[in-house]
Order: sequence, then structure tokens, then C-alpha cells
Amino acid sequence: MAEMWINMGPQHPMTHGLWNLRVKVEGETILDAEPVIGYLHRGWEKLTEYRTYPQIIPLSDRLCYGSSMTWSHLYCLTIEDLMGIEVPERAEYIRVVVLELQRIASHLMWIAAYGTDLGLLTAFVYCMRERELFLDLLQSVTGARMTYNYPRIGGVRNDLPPDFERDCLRALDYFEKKIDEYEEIFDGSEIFLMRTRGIGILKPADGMNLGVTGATLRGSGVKIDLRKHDPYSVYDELDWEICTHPDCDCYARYRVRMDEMRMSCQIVREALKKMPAGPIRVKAPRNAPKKTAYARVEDPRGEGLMYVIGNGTDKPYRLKVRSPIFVTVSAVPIMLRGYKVADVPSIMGSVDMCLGETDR
Amino acid sequence: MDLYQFTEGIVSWLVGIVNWLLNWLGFHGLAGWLGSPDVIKFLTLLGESIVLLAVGFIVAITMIWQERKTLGRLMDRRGAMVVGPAGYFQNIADGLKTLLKEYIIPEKADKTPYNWAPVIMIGSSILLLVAIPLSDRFYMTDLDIGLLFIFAVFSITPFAILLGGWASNNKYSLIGGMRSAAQLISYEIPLLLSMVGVVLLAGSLNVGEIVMAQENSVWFIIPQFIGFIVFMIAIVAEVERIPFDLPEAEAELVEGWWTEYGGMRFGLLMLAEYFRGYAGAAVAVLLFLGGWNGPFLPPELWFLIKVFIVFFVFIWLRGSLTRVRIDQILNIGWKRLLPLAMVNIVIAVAIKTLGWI
Amino acid sequence: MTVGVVGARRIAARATRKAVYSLCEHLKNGLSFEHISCVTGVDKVDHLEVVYHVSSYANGCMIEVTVDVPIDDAEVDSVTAIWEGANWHEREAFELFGIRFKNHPKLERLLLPSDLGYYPFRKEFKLRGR
Amino acid sequence: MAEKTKKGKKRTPKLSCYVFRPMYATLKETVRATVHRPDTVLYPWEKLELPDNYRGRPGLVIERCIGCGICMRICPTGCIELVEVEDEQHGKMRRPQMNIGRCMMCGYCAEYCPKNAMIVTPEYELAAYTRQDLIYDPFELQHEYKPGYEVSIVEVLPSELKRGVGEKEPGREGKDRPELSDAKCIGCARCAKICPAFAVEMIQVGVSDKGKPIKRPKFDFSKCVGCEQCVENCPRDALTMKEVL
Repeated sequence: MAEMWINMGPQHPMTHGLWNLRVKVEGETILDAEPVIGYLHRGWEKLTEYRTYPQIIPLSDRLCYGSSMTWSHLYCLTIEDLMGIEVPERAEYIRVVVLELQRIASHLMWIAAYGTDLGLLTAFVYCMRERELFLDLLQSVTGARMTYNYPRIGGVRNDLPPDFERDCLRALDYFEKKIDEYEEIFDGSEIFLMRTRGIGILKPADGMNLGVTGATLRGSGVKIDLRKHDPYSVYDELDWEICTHPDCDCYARYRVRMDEMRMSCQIVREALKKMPAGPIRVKAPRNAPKKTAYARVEDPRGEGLMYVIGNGTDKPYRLKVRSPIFVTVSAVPIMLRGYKVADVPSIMGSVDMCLGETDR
Repeated sequence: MDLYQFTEGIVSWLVGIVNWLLNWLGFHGLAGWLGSPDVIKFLTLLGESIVLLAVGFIVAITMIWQERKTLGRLMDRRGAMVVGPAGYFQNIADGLKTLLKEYIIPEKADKTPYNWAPVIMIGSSILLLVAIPLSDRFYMTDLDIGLLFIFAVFSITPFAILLGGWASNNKYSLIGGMRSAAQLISYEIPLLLSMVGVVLLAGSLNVGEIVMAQENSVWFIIPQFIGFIVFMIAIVAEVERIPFDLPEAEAELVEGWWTEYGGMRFGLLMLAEYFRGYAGAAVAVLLFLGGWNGPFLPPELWFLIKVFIVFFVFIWLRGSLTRVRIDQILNIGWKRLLPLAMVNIVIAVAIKTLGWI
Repeated sequence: MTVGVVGARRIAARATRKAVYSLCEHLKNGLSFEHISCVTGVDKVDHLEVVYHVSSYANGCMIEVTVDVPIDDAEVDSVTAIWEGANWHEREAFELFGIRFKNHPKLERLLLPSDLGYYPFRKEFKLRGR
Repeated sequence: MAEKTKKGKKRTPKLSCYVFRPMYATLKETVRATVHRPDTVLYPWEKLELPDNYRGRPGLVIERCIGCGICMRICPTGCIELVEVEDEQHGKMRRPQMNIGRCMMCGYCAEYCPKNAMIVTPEYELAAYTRQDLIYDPFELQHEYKPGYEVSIVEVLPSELKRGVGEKEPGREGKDRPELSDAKCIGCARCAKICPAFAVEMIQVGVSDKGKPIKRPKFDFSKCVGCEQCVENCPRDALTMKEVL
């Protein structure tokens, strides 16, 4: 067959959102690829320039529906840096708990979508079922299922509900058994291994040069996790490890996310145990000083960074979001070249696309 | 009394009534023509095929329903449950919906092959039903080369798929069609070879005689276990179900070669898919699982029960496995299944030579 | 060029337009800041700014390099040759602020339609409704 | 298990038992789902149990509302508007009207409401036939109150945190307050008229040259809710908000 360009997207089952992957194929082999994004561009950064600081928190939830907590937390972290607010310790611990629950939920959604990409709808339903556990937990804390609007500049919205610790531990115990079941379905299946092993190789040097972060980079064997390397919140007081895998392929990324879910369970347990009493929220000033600030966190998808310029009013002068997937998706041509068209879902699925944060 | 005699009885009775009417009205010539053995035979065959089509249709509908419900339970959900008892009529509702859909032909499609591909597809699938007996009395034809006929008809499908994929003028369809051709052709061979063992043991290509041979000895799944495994894998690939549903791999090729088909054409293709699923499961039952043999229940029922059990295995596979890539599928076909099928033939020859069966 | 430490693992620097490429080269090769996090365009009404956030994997430090760019000659050297990851960030800054990056491999609009005639994130472009 | 397989090697498909492990796992689940009931929540007939603090559409307890407009100011989407309404009990009053079609259920109105008049309700089925139906006037917006529906800000001041104060009851002692710059004030009493909480009182502080009384507003901070309406309506910008930190 001659060379041809195939448009995979903007409406395509592989895309998980609205974007377009132009793939140049010869027969079934991919020669080149070119991601086209921007279908979901809302001008988020411009919108924030017209809103007061607290009003932006629910907006930043909408950056990514899969892990909205991390984004609103990142925003609050940035503004706290800008305003010089010290957050009470209990609030930090509560944040760690909800962030890790959110990370589990986000990874579960990723595995669910990955299963569908590879044609296994059962895994989708199983993972979504267990995600419901964590959504229920987060709902009992925050009052919403997806866009939580929970972190506040200077703390969190409300305290944990009375039975939260018991429910949370119970859910974690149940969930850890379920992870074994997923491993049975995925790792136990020779066909899954065939589809993911040796596919979508991203060499560590390439990954670092391209600015790829998060589980995709850790799947290349690079031991980078901002929770350890640039600790925010109370992550440096907790005992946990960075999960990496040396294989550089889709399977390694899958493995890293699986291990990260286990690690998140461990972090939540420890944070619940160590949680101190005390206030949960500090009053934030209305106006920000004239300076710049930024903060970065380890989003489930990679490194999230927000850069804010305050100008003395109650609205930010400029707020910039560094979205992890925005950079990762610019690196996919390297991962795709030389593989088959059928590998596109398994490679693109393994980087965990989220278009809300990519296009902003 | 077999199906032919049964239908003939009904047809003669109906013709008798009509003839009486015609005679009474004075059309004696027409009545005589209607009463002639050739016309009666033609009408009987027509009636027989309607019965078979109805059976096939009901089985296919039930299979869709079974798939919905079983897949639902596999996924810890409920499946269709609103329309009709346990959602049985959901398929009918879906069929009606597809009938009411707009009839779109893509502007740049090659119209004639685009229109004919579903016809060939559904036609060949229905043709499959002709050669599949439900029991020794419920059959349409008793071909001496029944098995060969079934697989010959099975292999019409890649042609239809390739035609449809090409005519849709869509890159996904084209790739889907190409994949389908490669896959089906490479799976035809292990499929036929795995069948050879059974044919050797039974000493016939006649489906009825193969079942008879199993009734007299053991079900061929026992001496031909390797053959059975090869056959099951190959037949799953042949009827294009997950893990081998590459021609319509939905994650990468949207719907593969069906992408441009909508409305009732899509419905017909879907139905053809299940007709083929039925045929595949039926052949597995006939060759390896003793056909319609079984105690107590009538043989037709036994046959259908076995078919549904085999189809459950298909659904189960679909619910627990991911899709295989095209080069891997060819690898499995040529490098694994083909040698295994050869080994199976050797076993069959050995068993036959030693006279164990 | 000024450099200052602003906090734990936080460095801020201000560079001129001409020096930024060699500075970035030194950051990557000399000081092993191998990860570019972000390239931000800022509209300060009378001039534009480009802000680079570069971090080091070895020690978790992050340096913020600010470069002033005049608004009528908005051009700055591209750092894509140093860090491949800056590619899309620079394209984004180009399309939203009109900052041209010299020697960029493919300086085209990324998020918005390619025939858009203005730079929407500049302050002169006001949102309706608010 | 999987870790033991050699990496980097091109995998050839195995016809080993490897496909049977996921099949066994799903079969277990099937049996479980068939014996017990499946996990589905049959939505129109069954509904999820929602916690009390679930953020559905905002509701209004109209007796508590004082019409201060804080909800209007904090709303990120600008879907709240103060409108004049009338009823027999209270006469004319200004109360929030809400465009539910625009609401994003962030719960800010309930959180920032100083009187807990705005509450979050577990009502989430809000479909309507026209957009006009989605605009809820204050009476439509009313919702039955249940403890747990209200959200309040539980915060400490940064100065208190430094001193080491423990948890604080929900309350608004740390709220921002208006401050008067005496020189600009002309004593027009507009702030006293507009104040929804009746926290401003005009007090005579002296007599002018022409013998007229000079009046200045006096704020009762126990009543003040910090709604800024006096600041906004001051004709001479004599009032500013002072942040309490």
C-alpha cells in the first residue's frame, strides 16, 4: 500500500477526548505522526485574569475531570506561595489524603480506558466500579463526585467527616485485593503482554530531553517524582518510595501506575495515622502582592506547574499552567514511529491523555 | 418424520385447500398445476427454508441477547433488561431502530459494491444455515460434502469484507478490509486442517455421518482435543470476535470495514455476524461435541443447548481477553496453529490406523 | 543579568535577549538543568516577557529565567535546540502573545485556527462579558 | 510471573495457559454477579445515597436571607442576581435569583453566606424544557432546610495561627470590616440605608458652621456581615474594606 495520512480523531475511540492524531502510514506501519490539539481550548489562562483568586478554584477543577483535586490543589499552592500563607498542618495532611485518593481514582480511570483501548471492556467496568469507592469517599469529604472545589487558599474547605478514617481504611483494604484481580486480568493475560511489551519505547534520554514527566518517564526507568524531589505539602514527612520500571515500554508505564496505586494506599494509611488535630484553614488576604510565584506538583499524569503574577489587586495578572500531557503529547511521534497502526491505541493509551488540561 | 416430510405434509394440506377453492371457482388447470409434484416440492423447499431462516433468526437474536446478558454478568452489570422479559426484545427494538434510520450512502463511495457487500455478507451467512442440521430429522439438505460446503461458504465473507472496505472509500475501512482478508485467509488453513482429523475419524464429510460416528464411539473432543483447541481459536478468528476482531477493531479502526455503513445495512451486518457466530458454534458442536446426541431431551434442543454453551465460551473469551495485533494474529495462525493442526492429523491417523475408533 | 535565590530550591534570574540562548546552554550543559518545565509569555503592556522555568533532576532546583522582549520587535532565540521539550511551549507563546522564536523548527499556531489574525492573550484583547 | 519474562526480546505468542488466568478471574466475577446482584444502580428506579453535604443545586432559606449580595459577588459564573421580590410577610425585599443553567455547583454561595441562608441541596435532577425554566426566582430557589445542608467557613486568622490557637467554631469574627475615612464623609447616610444587616447607625458627632448636625456612620461589627454594599454605594469613596488578618 502507498503512504497515506490517516486522521485519528478528533472523534475516534482512541483519543479519549477531542484531539487529532495524524498518522502517516505505509501499509500498517507508522512512518510519522503529528498530534493536532486545540479543539478544547477555552482560554483558561485568560479567563482567570478576570476572576478573583477564590473564584478560580472551581475553574481549576475543570482543567482535568480525571484528577481535578490535583489541579485545584496546585492552584492553591501557587497562590499560597504568592501570598506567603502558611497552611495549618492538619490541612496539609487532609490534602495529602485526598490527593492520593484522587491519584488512585485517576489511575483507575486510566487503566479502565487502557483496557477499552485494547479491546477489554471488562477491565473498564471493573476499574470504574472500584473508582466509585474512591469517588464515594471523596464525595463524603467534599460533597461532589468529580469537580470537588475542595482545597482553599490557606487550607481546605471543611474537615473530614467523622467516619472517614474507618471508611477509608476499609475501602483501601478492599481495593488492594482488587488490584491483585486487575493484575490477574492484565499481567496474567499473554495477549495483554503481547500488546504492551516492547511497544512504544521511549528512551530515558529522549524522555528527559522532550520534557516528558510523570509515570511515562518513570516507566522509562528515570527515578523522578516531584513529591520526593521537590517536596510540597507533607510528602517529605511520609515514608514511601518512587515506583519505576526499567522497560521503557507501554507495559512499564502500566506497571508504574499499578505500583503507584499501591504506594498511594500506603501513603493514605500513613497520613491518616499521622494526622494531627488543629485548624484546617487560614484566612487568605484578598489582594496579592506585586510579585511572581510558582509551584509544581506531581499530578497523576506528570509534572504540573502554575506560574502566577500578582499585581496588587484581587485578580491575577497572568496565570500560566504547565500541563504534563501538553508536553507528553508533543513527544508521542517518537514513541509511535516504526510501530503498527494497531499499536496506536496501546501507546497513546499508555500516556494517559487528558485534553482538558492539555488545551486549557 | 423429518423436516421435509413435515413441511410437505403442511404444504400438501394447504395446497389441497387452495385447490378445492380453485376447483370450486372453476380454475381447473391452475389447480392441476398447483397439485403437480414439482410445484409441491418447490413449495416445500420454500417452506423449509423459511422455517430454517426463522430458526436461524431466532437463534441469532437469542445469541445477541445471551451475549448482552452474559457479558453483563461478566462485567458485573445487568445487560439489557428493560424491553421485554429480561430484556429479550431489546434486539427487536434495536432492529426496528436501525430500520428507521436514515439511509446514507457516502458521497464518494463506489455505490454498487458498497450496496452489494452487505448483501453478499448476509446472503452467505444465511446460506450457511442450509448445511447445518439441527438433528437427524431437522435439516434442509443432506449434502455428502456438507462440511466442505460450510467452509466454502464461510470463505466468501472475506470477499464481501474486502469489497465493502474498498467501496466505502474510507481509510479505516480499507485497512479493515485488508486485515480481514489477511486474517481470514490465514485462519482458513488451520481451521480446515483441524477439521481433517475429525473427517478422518468419521470417514465422511457428511455432517450427519460425523455425528453418527460420534454417537457410535465417543465425542471427538476426546481423541481430538488438540484439534478442538485449534478449531476453537480458528473459528473465533473466523467469525471475527474479540480477541481476533481486528477487521472491526474499534479502538484503532473505529469500526473497521463497517465504519461507513449505517442504518439497516449496519443492522444486517450485525445480524450476519451472529449468523456466522451461530454457524461457527454449530460446527464446533457437530464436529467435536457430539452434535445432537444427548439423553432425555429432544435432539434439536440438545443441539441448541450445546451451541449456546459454545457461544458462551466465545462470550467469555471476549469478556476476558484483549485484542491481538494483526502481525501477532498471523504469527499465531501460521507458527502455532498450523503445526498443532498437523500434529492433530497425525494423532487422528494413528488412532484410525490402530483402530481405536 | 541578575541571579538570586528566592527560596528553598528556587532561583530567579533575569537575562537579556541576547544572552538567553547561551545562558540556557550553560544551564543545560554546565549545570545539568536538564528538564525544561515551562516557557511562558507575559504581556506587560509596554513590553513582553518570556519566562523559562528550568529544573534539575539531580537536586530538584528550579530556576526561573525572565527575559524582557520589546513589543514591537518580539523576537527571542528559541531554546528548542537545547531542550526539545520547549517546542510546544514556544509555539504556544507565539500564538498567544506573538513572540517569535528564532530558529524554531516549526513556529505555527498550535491551539487556535491558523488564520487567526490577533494574539488573544495580550492585554489589549479584552474578554466580553466581564 | 510477568516480571520473569525476558525483556527486550520480541515476544512470540504462547499457547500456554496464560489466557486462562484472566478467564478464571472473570468467571469468578460472573459467578459472584450471578449469585449476588450485579453492581449496577438502576438509575431511574434506584438512586445513589448522597451524603448531606452533597452539592447539588443551591437552595435558599428565605427567612434567613438578608439580601447582602455576597453570593452574587462570589459566584464564579455570575449566575446569581439580586432581584426585588414581594411577599405578604416581608414586603419588598432583594433576594437572590439564580440561573441554574449556568450554575456549576461549586457551593461558594452557600459557603460564603454569612447567615447560612444559602444551602447546598442534594437535588441534582435539574433538567427543564426551556432555558427560561432554569432561572429560579427566590421562591423557586427555596429548599427545605436540614442540618448538614449548610456550609460555613471554618478558618483561623494567620495571626491566630502564629499564636497557636486551636480549632475555631464556625463564625465570622475574622471577617473584613468597612472603615471610614472621616475627612471624605459627607454624612449622607446612604450606607445606613443600604446596609442589609442594619449594622450602620448614623450618629451625631458635632454641629457644623451652619448649625446643622454632622452625622457619621457607626458600625456595629457584631452585626456586620462584611458585604461591602456600603463601600460600593458610598458617593465619596469614604469607606474602604479593611482586611483582618
